[in-house]
Amino acid sequence: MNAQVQQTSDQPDESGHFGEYGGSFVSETLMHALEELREAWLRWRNDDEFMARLDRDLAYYVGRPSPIYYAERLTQHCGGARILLKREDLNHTGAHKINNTVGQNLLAWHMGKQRVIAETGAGQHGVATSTVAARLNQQCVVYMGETDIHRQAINVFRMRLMGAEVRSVTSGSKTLKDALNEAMRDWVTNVDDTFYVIGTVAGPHPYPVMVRDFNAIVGREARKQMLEQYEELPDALVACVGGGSNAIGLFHPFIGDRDVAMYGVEAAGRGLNTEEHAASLCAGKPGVLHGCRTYLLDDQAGQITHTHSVSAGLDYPGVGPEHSWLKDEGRATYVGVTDEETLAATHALSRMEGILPALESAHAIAYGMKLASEMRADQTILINLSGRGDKDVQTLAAIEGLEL
Amino acid sequence: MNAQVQQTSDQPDESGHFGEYGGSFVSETLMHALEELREAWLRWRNDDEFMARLDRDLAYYVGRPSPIYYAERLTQHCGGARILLKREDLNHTGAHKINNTVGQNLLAWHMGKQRVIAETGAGQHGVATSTVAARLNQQCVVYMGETDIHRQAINVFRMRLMGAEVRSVTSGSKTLKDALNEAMRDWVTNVDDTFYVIGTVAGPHPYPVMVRDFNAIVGREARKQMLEQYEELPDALVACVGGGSNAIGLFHPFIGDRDVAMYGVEAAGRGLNTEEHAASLCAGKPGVLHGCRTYLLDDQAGQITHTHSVSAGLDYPGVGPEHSWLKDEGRATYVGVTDEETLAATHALSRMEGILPALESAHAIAYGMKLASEMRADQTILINLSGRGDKDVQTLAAIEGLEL
Amino acid sequence: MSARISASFQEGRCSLIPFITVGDPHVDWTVDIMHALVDGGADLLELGVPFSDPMADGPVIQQSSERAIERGVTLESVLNTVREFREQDQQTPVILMGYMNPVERFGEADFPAAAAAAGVDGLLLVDCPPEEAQVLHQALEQEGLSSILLVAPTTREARLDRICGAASGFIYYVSFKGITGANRLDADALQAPINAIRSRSELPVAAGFGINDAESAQAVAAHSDGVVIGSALVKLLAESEDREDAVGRARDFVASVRQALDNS
Amino acid sequence: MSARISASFQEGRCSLIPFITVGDPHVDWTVDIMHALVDGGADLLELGVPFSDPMADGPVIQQSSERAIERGVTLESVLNTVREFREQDQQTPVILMGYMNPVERFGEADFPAAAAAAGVDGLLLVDCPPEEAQVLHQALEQEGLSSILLVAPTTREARLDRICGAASGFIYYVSFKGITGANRLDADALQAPINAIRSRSELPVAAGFGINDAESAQAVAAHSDGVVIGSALVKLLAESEDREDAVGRARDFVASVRQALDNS
Ligand SMILES: Cc1ncc(COP(=O)(O)O)c(C=O)c1O
Ligand SMILES: Cc1ncc(COP(=O)(O)O)c(C=O)c1O
Repeated sequence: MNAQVQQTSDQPDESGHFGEYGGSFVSETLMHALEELREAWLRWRNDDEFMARLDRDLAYYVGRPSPIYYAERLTQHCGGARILLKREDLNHTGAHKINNTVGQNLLAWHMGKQRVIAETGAGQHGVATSTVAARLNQQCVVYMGETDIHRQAINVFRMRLMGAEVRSVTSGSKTLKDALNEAMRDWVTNVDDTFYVIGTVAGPHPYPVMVRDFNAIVGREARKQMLEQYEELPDALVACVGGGSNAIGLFHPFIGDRDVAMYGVEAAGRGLNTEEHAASLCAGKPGVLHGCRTYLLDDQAGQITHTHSVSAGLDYPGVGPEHSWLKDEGRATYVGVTDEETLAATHALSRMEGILPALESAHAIAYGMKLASEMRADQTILINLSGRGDKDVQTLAAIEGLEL
Repeated sequence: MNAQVQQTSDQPDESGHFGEYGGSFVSETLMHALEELREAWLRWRNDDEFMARLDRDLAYYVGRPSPIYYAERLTQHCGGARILLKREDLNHTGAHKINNTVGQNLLAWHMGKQRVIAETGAGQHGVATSTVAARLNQQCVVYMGETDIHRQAINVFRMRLMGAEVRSVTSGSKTLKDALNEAMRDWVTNVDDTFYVIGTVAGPHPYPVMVRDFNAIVGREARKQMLEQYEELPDALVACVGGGSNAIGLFHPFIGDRDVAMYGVEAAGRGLNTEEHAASLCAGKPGVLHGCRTYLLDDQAGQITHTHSVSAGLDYPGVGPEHSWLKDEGRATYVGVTDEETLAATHALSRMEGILPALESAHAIAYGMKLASEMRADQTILINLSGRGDKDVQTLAAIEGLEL
Repeated sequence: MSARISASFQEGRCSLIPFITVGDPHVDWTVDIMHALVDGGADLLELGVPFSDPMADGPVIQQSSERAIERGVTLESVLNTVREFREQDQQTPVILMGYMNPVERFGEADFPAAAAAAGVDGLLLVDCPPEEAQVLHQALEQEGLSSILLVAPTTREARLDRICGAASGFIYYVSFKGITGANRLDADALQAPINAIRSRSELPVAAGFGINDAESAQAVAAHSDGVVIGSALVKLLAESEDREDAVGRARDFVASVRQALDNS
Repeated sequence: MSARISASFQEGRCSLIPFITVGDPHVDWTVDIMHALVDGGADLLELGVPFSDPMADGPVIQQSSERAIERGVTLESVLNTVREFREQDQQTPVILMGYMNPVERFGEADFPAAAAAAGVDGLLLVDCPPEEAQVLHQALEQEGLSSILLVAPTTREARLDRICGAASGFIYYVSFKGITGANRLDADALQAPINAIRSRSELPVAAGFGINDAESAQAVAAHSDGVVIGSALVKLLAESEDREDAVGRARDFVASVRQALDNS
């Protein structure tokens, strides 16, 4: 494994624009902090010792490399292309999210910031941040919507076990986007000693680039593993898209491989034709949210709309700007998968492979199964299994009317 | 990684005796099945294709090798020997248990048995068995005490998601040992087409040997990693002991390394001087339970006593016979750690390293911390972090008076 | 080997071997029930030594064991029960059936002499195959006690030879793959395996597991030298209202089976 | 750049710039409140365009925005409000303060003309630094609208040059690191940064954030050309009982601050 960054596209420009997307849409108070962060990231990503330390943490703490697993029964069931899974579910804390926090928290540490803050929806990014913060002895405050705090009590408890302070956000929809707003407010207020650890490839420049770089370990590993284990690249990549970090992490190192198709799977919730989904790329318009220009879901007046997905980690009205660019460029294709299809895929993977996927990842599984069945047996699909589903067991049980 | 078995001791004898321990204490009906199993295991463990398949499953499905992690802050905190953790918590399904079920279920498959059964206490072995059974398309029945079914509702749900049938056991203490009895009854009844997947190194021959061999991947990897990463063997190994599979898995490949001290940590519950513990080696006597002669906890009349531990996975009145032998030989030392010490260690590891250990493993951490503080800074302790603590979050919360 | 046991098997008569758990339904009733069983026509008594983890038993005997343990029954009190029984009956053989650990805890070295002194004639340890019991068997032998061994439908030839070589008293054939009390009996399936035993051993062969009434006993008796009835009797006794009722049930049940056997 | 804005800053007099959210506490009251603010002595009005995700605002303005959105306030209705206000008042400059996305959705191309037509004089987009707004600024310029830009305590020299180069109307100095409504004001700390702005720009400098009464306004006025009062006023209005009460509160509050400023 090797955390070194290798460029496979000329995006973004110096100020973080992917075509017309991205940029830095924040209040003036934060502009300097962003500049400082850009400089720090430019410096440390080229620092051998920093990158070696990152590599070590990824190997011995996170447990990388994560394997590529051939889902044989699922493949047979679908009757088409061979289905491979990139096993990010095996990472410490159970998802790709930690690739990013290991990096950002370490950067914070090198920048001398003793305090880290984060926003979280389902709690995965909050757990990933507080986990690494515990290890680096950083003070950690996690903002979380009041509604999510109740829905995700277990993750709240886990964060507290790691010594983090979880702050309840009661504004707006009391969910992820409001937690993000609140984290920004904290950052504005404590900008001197505080590092804001954003959990996906959204936010102002340099976050979309930096978080992509940290997650690109997934795609770099996968590319190497494909060549070593299968002596070819996959014909298609599939990943779910909330903010888009696991997807871009997988996609990015393959962008130059024009024969590798890329599919980002958004949460279609109760259907793209309803108002209850979270599919910014499939059903949204370009706008500005949380520091960048990107596809988002809003009403005619430009107010951000409430989203819905059975999976908390996809329940976000925006998306990383690089995806907006990849969509417009036609390099990646974005599709929606409903709650119902997601649940079916969750059960299918559990029963056929003994792997309980995160509900987020189950979106990718659902689309991957569809796609595989339309492809030839000599073709290969690599699906990013971005996380494990242990965190969703209560949600699944509730859907079946059980209380655990 | 390499699942090949390498012998490092001449135990057991042909009929499974480790000194005076072990053997096959089962009803006549099962004697043939055990013989069949011994023969199958002898055959397949020497079959290159079988072992290659096992290696592949361990690598791509389980996610092996698991790394060795230097717990730097914990080391500093203890102020003595360097503390390293073998990260079995990163395995698929979150514990060492799957090393064994990947092996046994595969063996069942090669023996043509379509149906597997298992007993489970906390649910970890049940989850590990049903997980692999799903993948191999095996019918799977898991026996679980009625009390445990209520305490571990989440794991019950996980098993059902994998397609397993969980059967409630209402006899005796309605916990693990009774589930084991009930599984034996099922096996006696369905011995022709059923493979009994035992979850630890207990039971009649060949289980203690076979389960050890499957788990010895932990110690073989660790030995190699120590030499590669640290260019020396550790001075001491520490592992918790319920039935003893994770401990023997770590210890076994080091048995010939006489300079490596070995510590097995039992559940001292509310104290070894109370009746509420589960420390068969520290406080029990040799006897016969569940198919083998070994140290166990019983009353003066030979009735097996109810045990107690905050950790469900250690809450068992017997122990694998090889540990009984290692104890009498003086090759390994067995100690007890109380519930209270365990909880303190759980919090310590969470706060200092961002790793929430399984309560079972936290016993090993607690003793490892004590031991480290009494050793020199140029010495090294390797602790087996046998599993992650996600499964215990509800228990921990309940102890703090919270309901999640 | 116990003389009482060999005497109890008579040419041309199927031995009737009832099983009860010592101390169930009541500690004080067991000796009376034993006499009643003999009165009813039992040839040999099998006493269950309760164990906390009876792996080979079905729910009826499990629960019976649990009740007995709750009432304080131990291997020692089982021996006392036999001793008390022997005050009036020096003829009917009594064997103990149970699991290894209580014997281990009593002391494998001390047990044979104590059992012999109490008047026990044989020992059947469900979870102890002959391979694990060589020392114990010798000690039992020295005290004149029989080692009753099981043969199962799954027992293969090589083991059968070994078991037949090590057994004494009689050989207990487990009539199906399963646990006590299960309903899987196929009497005709007994012929071949029991013949296989007979071709290797002079010892009488009794069959057990799944025999629960006169009819099934009769069917089994066609192939075996003895029939063991356990769960059915234990269940009947568990439902009794008082000592008198229990004693009556024991006697009547055994008598009805005895009659069926004699008429066949 | 808006003539009304430059006219409103007068030598030797600190401009008083109250901020209210359009539509809060009631859609129908806003125009009356605007007139009342002018009556009380406001020199320039800052109208908050409600946005669902006001990252830079504290709870008072957040909640005010949420209420306004619930009542259906949009950027379009904000323009209507200004248009209505202009029916009686063609003199007092009005600027809009808000976030980027509603402008984006209105149409970055259409907005400047529509705003100008409605009588708006300037635009302050909290989440849009000059680097991201070059096109928009030009379009505003063309329509005679000012681009009000923020300078913060964290703004470093290079950016300060850039902001001073791009701003028009006046420059808004954010008086501390934090969000609107926070209580972190240290008026003396304003002197140095405001001087730094003045050394780079001819534009008047107004300070905002944390000014919540006559006293704090007075302290800030010692260093700046204008003071912006937001949360304190919004909160006061939110507590009003009816239109008349709201109008009275607006007028009286502004008058009291005006008086303090004039007396200093
Ligand atoms: C397992 C998993 N996958 C995917 C996501 C979505 O995030 P992203 O789109 O940034 O990968 C989340 C967010 O919580 C997650 O937990
Ligand atoms: C994580 C973990 N460690 C240890 C154990 C104890 O088992 P053993 O002693 O066989 O390793 C268990 C049992 O459930 C477990 O889940």
